[in-house]
Amino acid sequence: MADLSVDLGFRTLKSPLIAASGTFGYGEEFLPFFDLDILGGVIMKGIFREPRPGNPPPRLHETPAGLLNSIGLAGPGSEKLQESIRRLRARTPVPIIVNVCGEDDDEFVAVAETFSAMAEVAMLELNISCPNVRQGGACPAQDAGHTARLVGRVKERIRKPLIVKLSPNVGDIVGVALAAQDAGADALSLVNTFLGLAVDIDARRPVFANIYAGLSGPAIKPLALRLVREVCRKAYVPVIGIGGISSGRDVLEYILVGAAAVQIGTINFREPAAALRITNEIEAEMERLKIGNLSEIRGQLQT
Amino acid sequence: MADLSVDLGFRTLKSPLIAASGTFGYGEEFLPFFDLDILGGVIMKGIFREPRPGNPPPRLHETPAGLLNSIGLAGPGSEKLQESIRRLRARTPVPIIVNVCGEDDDEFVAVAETFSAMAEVAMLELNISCPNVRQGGACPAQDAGHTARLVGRVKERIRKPLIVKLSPNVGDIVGVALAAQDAGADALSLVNTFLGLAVDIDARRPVFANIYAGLSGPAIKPLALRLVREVCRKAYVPVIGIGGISSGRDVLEYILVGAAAVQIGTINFREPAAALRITNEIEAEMERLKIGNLSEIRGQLQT
Amino acid sequence: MLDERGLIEDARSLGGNYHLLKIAAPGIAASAKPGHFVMVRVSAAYDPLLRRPLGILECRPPYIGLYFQALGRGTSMLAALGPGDSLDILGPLGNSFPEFPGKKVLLIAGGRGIVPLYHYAQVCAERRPLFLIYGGRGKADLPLLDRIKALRLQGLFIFSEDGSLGQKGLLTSGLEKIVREERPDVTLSCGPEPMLAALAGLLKPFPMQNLASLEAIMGCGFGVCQGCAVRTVTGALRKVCDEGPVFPLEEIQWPT
Amino acid sequence: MLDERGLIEDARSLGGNYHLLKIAAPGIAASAKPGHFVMVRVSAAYDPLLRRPLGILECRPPYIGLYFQALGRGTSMLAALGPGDSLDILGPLGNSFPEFPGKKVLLIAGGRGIVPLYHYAQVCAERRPLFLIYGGRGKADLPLLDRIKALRLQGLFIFSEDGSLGQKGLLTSGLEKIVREERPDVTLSCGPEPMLAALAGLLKPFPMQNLASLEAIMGCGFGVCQGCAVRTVTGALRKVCDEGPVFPLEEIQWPT
Ligand SMILES: Cc1cc2nc3c(=O)[nH]c(=O)nc-3n(C[C@H](O)[C@H](O)[C@H](O)COP(=O)(O)OP(=O)(O)OC[C@H]3O[C@@H](n4cnc5c(N)ncnc54)[C@H](O)[C@@H]3O)c2cc1C
Ligand SMILES: Cc1cc2nc3c(=O)[nH]c(=O)nc-3n(C[C@H](O)[C@H](O)[C@H](O)COP(=O)(O)OP(=O)(O)OC[C@H]3O[C@@H](n4cnc5c(N)ncnc54)[C@H](O)[C@@H]3O)c2cc1C
Ligand SMILES: Cc1cc2nc3c(=O)[nH]c(=O)nc-3n(C[C@H](O)[C@H](O)[C@H](O)COP(=O)(O)O)c2cc1C
Ligand SMILES: Cc1cc2nc3c(=O)[nH]c(=O)nc-3n(C[C@H](O)[C@H](O)[C@H](O)COP(=O)(O)O)c2cc1C
Ligand code: FES
Ligand code: FES
Repeated sequence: MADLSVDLGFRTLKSPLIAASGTFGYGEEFLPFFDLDILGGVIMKGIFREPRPGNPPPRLHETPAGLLNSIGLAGPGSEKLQESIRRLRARTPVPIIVNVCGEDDDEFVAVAETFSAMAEVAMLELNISCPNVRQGGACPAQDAGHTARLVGRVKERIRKPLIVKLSPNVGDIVGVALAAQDAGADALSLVNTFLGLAVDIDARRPVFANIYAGLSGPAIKPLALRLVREVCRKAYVPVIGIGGISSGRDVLEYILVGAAAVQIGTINFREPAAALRITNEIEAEMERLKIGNLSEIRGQLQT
Repeated sequence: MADLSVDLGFRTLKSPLIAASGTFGYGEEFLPFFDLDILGGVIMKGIFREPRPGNPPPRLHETPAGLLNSIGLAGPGSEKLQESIRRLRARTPVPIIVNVCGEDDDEFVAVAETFSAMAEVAMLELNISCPNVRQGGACPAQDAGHTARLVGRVKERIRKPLIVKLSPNVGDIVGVALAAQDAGADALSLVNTFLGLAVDIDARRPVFANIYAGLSGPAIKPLALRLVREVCRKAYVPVIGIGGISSGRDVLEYILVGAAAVQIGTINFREPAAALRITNEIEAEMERLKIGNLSEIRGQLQT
Repeated sequence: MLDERGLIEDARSLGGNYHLLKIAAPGIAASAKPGHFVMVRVSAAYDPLLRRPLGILECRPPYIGLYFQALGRGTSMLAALGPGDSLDILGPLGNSFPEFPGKKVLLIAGGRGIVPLYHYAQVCAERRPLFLIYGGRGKADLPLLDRIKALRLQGLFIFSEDGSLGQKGLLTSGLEKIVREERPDVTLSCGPEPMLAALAGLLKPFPMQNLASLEAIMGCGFGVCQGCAVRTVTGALRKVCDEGPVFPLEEIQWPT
Repeated sequence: MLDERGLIEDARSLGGNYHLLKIAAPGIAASAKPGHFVMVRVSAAYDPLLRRPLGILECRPPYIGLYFQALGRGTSMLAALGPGDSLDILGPLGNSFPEFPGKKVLLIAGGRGIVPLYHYAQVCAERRPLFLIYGGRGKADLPLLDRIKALRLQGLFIFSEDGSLGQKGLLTSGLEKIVREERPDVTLSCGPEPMLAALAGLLKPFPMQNLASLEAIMGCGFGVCQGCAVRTVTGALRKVCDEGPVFPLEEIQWPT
């Protein structure tokens, strides 16, 4: 039997497969479909201090092999999320990761502190890369300086491993990645969604009130894989690859370019038990390719 | 009957639909499928001074709703292309546009001069954005300064309208667009392909010898449309939108965000008569939406 | 709720873009109630990427019946399927209609909005007085009429905009009169948004409980994507897929 | 060359992932010659995006026959089609085999490489002496054997790696002997790349004309994408779709 465990340096995960924030609800919703404990972790939908309604409908628009979303980080606020986390912990031992958001740096720090203090939480993921908060898609991860400052401040106040989630909507993602790493990020995750646009030609308006939205799904995989490789070549902290993963083969592609683990997002909507299928596919591919543990191939892309 | 003509300022085209470089061969190949004269123009496969073999196989890799290519600008060289252009002109009056390439600035200038001198050529498109020439995908369009210098030099030596084709693989495409405009570009076309990666997990190698390749097709449309809107908001020269167009509706989306015309690429491979179908669809949509000429809606996106 | 591989037993085109599918989906059929819906995967490939939400027209274990309009890419692909083809179905989803024992219930269906109400009528017609108002653009939009007539309804009122069947006009044009005459305790409605918006206005003066089944663009159908938000009169957003699709008519902020 | 909507008249599974389609495509059927291929659009949606190249197995206007292995996503979708379904077909494409009137021709087919050679045999068997070497992994990979036996071949040599049919071994293991005995003027071959590479070596000593039909990943099939390049011994690249798929065996730079 293939051994799916992966080592992030600061922690070992049972599997390279982690459920991506915003695509896995608060975990509980997937309990009817499979045992969440097969996963390396479950990341909660991004959370702010206060409850947020999110953006007005429509919030989704399907594109060829892709999905544009403008959810706008709708959520119940920190307090309610703590309850959800306790409920989930009561049902499964899977590592729970909190996706920390903020309208400004102070809020990021405050939310991070709150969840750093929760025993049920394994790590934090700093979501400095959501394109749906501000119109035009601006976010802290588009600026290396801002990223460094914010990561530094958060790290000072927490006692859990910190994953920093990067945006693909930048000129130099490696620069931002290294800024986050040097400021103390324990791991990097990438990518968040790509800025995209859809137009309603009848209304002569953008489909979304916020104009731009974030593109995810199989359509973006070749682009995300390229960015993950670039970051893996330069960063020494572990990198968690994200973007369009829908099969065990996809996971191995990310590992080969250097990712230590991966997240699956949009595929969870299409197929609630996708994580179970993909876990089985990773195992099957590892057996076929005679790989005992993924560390044997991590970053082993021959060029 | 809807009037499909569009005005680029320096020239009026019969239709907003132009066949994109590298996806329409040398035009002749499409004569069996439809009358090319319905098009606003036909852009020849990118050309260097000398014949080039292009990259080794494999050169294509299909992705969900997308295509990665690493053709590497295979081509017969300037002299042979002149013959092809004359042959095509003998068969159809459609405006012929030459996609000018170069390994260095001098070659760009030389090739541009050659085709500027040809009476059969309507305009030139400067391909400073091909990701498949250098390993890693670098190209002049990733640098505003280089773009300005090169466009300035080319403009000095030609007497035809110059379209400058931009790369999406930059942090600030608007900056590059304005640099090209200020240096004398008569129009801008965007986007060229997005840098992407595919991995062969059996061989533990990139699928392509050049490692990265360029992503095109319906998958990229939401991303390209966003970039085209950004450039249209700031540039005063006409913008030609490119990326994933596969229907008349897609064309109207690009016009609404401000494009004066569009190019269709990958869809030509899937459907040799795509241009004919899309032309009919544009007409049908214009009639349905009671649009007499596309200038009525160009840039009229309500936000 | 489960994701199961349904096997198409029968596929029928009813003309005018309307289609019926009879699907063996024993797990879902075992627990589907009127008002529930399913998410159907239309393609093994990634275009279209998302499943499509469809109401459950009827449920006779191990079969469920779907009735849909082939409008866009997803539903057109569904329409091309035939007996022996299989497709992944997630369900039953949503909150379903309460039964309202002993109450006099008026069903108001516009076009394909008939789906959950037909299911309700089939399950509940024997147990309480049921009235149905059913409207569409024309005869071709009401292809289920024969089946509806076979239900034991206490009253059936047909409207067509072009007058090709029943009374001429929008069903909302005849609604007040029917409500005044039949004095229902409850209305259950489903149909295009403008119809539901009009109902919200028309029914306000009457002392009834009014429930409507809504449509929204859905990413997942089981509450995790937050894509299906609908605005309520308080300004709050609710998820149509798991907080609905059935909501009190007056709770929704209808477009004006 | 034209792009036409073909109508499936008959669809047959031959076991082991092999499928036959009989398609009414009158325009293509009117001009298809042995060695020609078609590009088939497998989905109305954009995943898979590209058409798939398939050889023409036989051509009886208005029908063409396709024979393919369902391996990946595209061919699996094709395998799910049945009579009455239609699909867009572009063809006939490529350069086809010359007829070689009066010459003694040896056909060498590995697995699905039988396709263009079967077509050649069907058209040319009456007119000149034809021999066929046909090999596969096992019996299941040679499902066309009955049809092949019905052709008027002068000689038929079957090889299977597992020995389940004909001689045991790769067809290349018996090739030299056959060539020495039959002394053909021409060989036409089609099959997996390692087989063709081996043929190039094995046939070099003999004074024959050797033509092989190649496969390559194709974006368009009609010469415009430059995706299908193959390297020749001079180092030049040639397009398999319109300069081929048939090339002199010794012109190609085979992987070693
Ligand atoms: C709870 C619920 C129950 C439904 N029940 C039925 C039913 O029983 N019969 C029936 O014919 N239709 C029903 N619909 C509507 C049906 O889901 C849409 O017509 C269908 O999704 C359109 O998909 P398409 O691919 O054909 O269209 P496309 O235009 O290609 O769809 C593009 C995208 O828009 C979404 N979309 C488009 N129109 C709608 C819509 N009206 N509602 C929701 N999403 C939409 C699609 O899901 C997809 O994401 C229901 C919708 C909901 C939410
Ligand atoms: C001229 C020509 C004639 C052919 N004739 C036949 C035939 O008659 N019968 C038959 O079974 N097969 C034939 N093939 C091979 C057939 O085209 C591939 O098996 C098929 O494209 C695989 O597609 P897929 O979607 O099933 O596989 P996937 O793995 O999903 O394909 C992914 C991509 O790779 C390409 N691809 C994968 N394998 C091949 C291959 N061997 N050759 C070319 N492209 C490939 C596909 O076109 C697609 O772009 C022929 C190929 C060529 C070039
Ligand atoms: C509907 C939706 C909501 C999302 N919400 C969040 C979020 O709250 N926080 C976050 O960091 N990323 C969010 N994402 C981004 C995903 O976590 C992931 O980075 C992205 O979707 C790319 O992966 P995929 O292609 O596998 O979906 C969201 C994505 C989608 C589609
Ligand atoms: C196979 C292939 C070859 C291409 N060759 C060229 C080229 O020679 N010059 C150029 O400027 N763009 C080239 N392009 C880019 C296209 O012109 C176009 O910008 C891109 O494909 C995006 O449009 P699409 O999504 O409609 O294909 C090529 C694209 C493809 C797919
Ligand atoms: S459709 Fe995903 S939450 Fe409702
Ligand atoms: S397949 Fe496009 S040129 Fe050969």
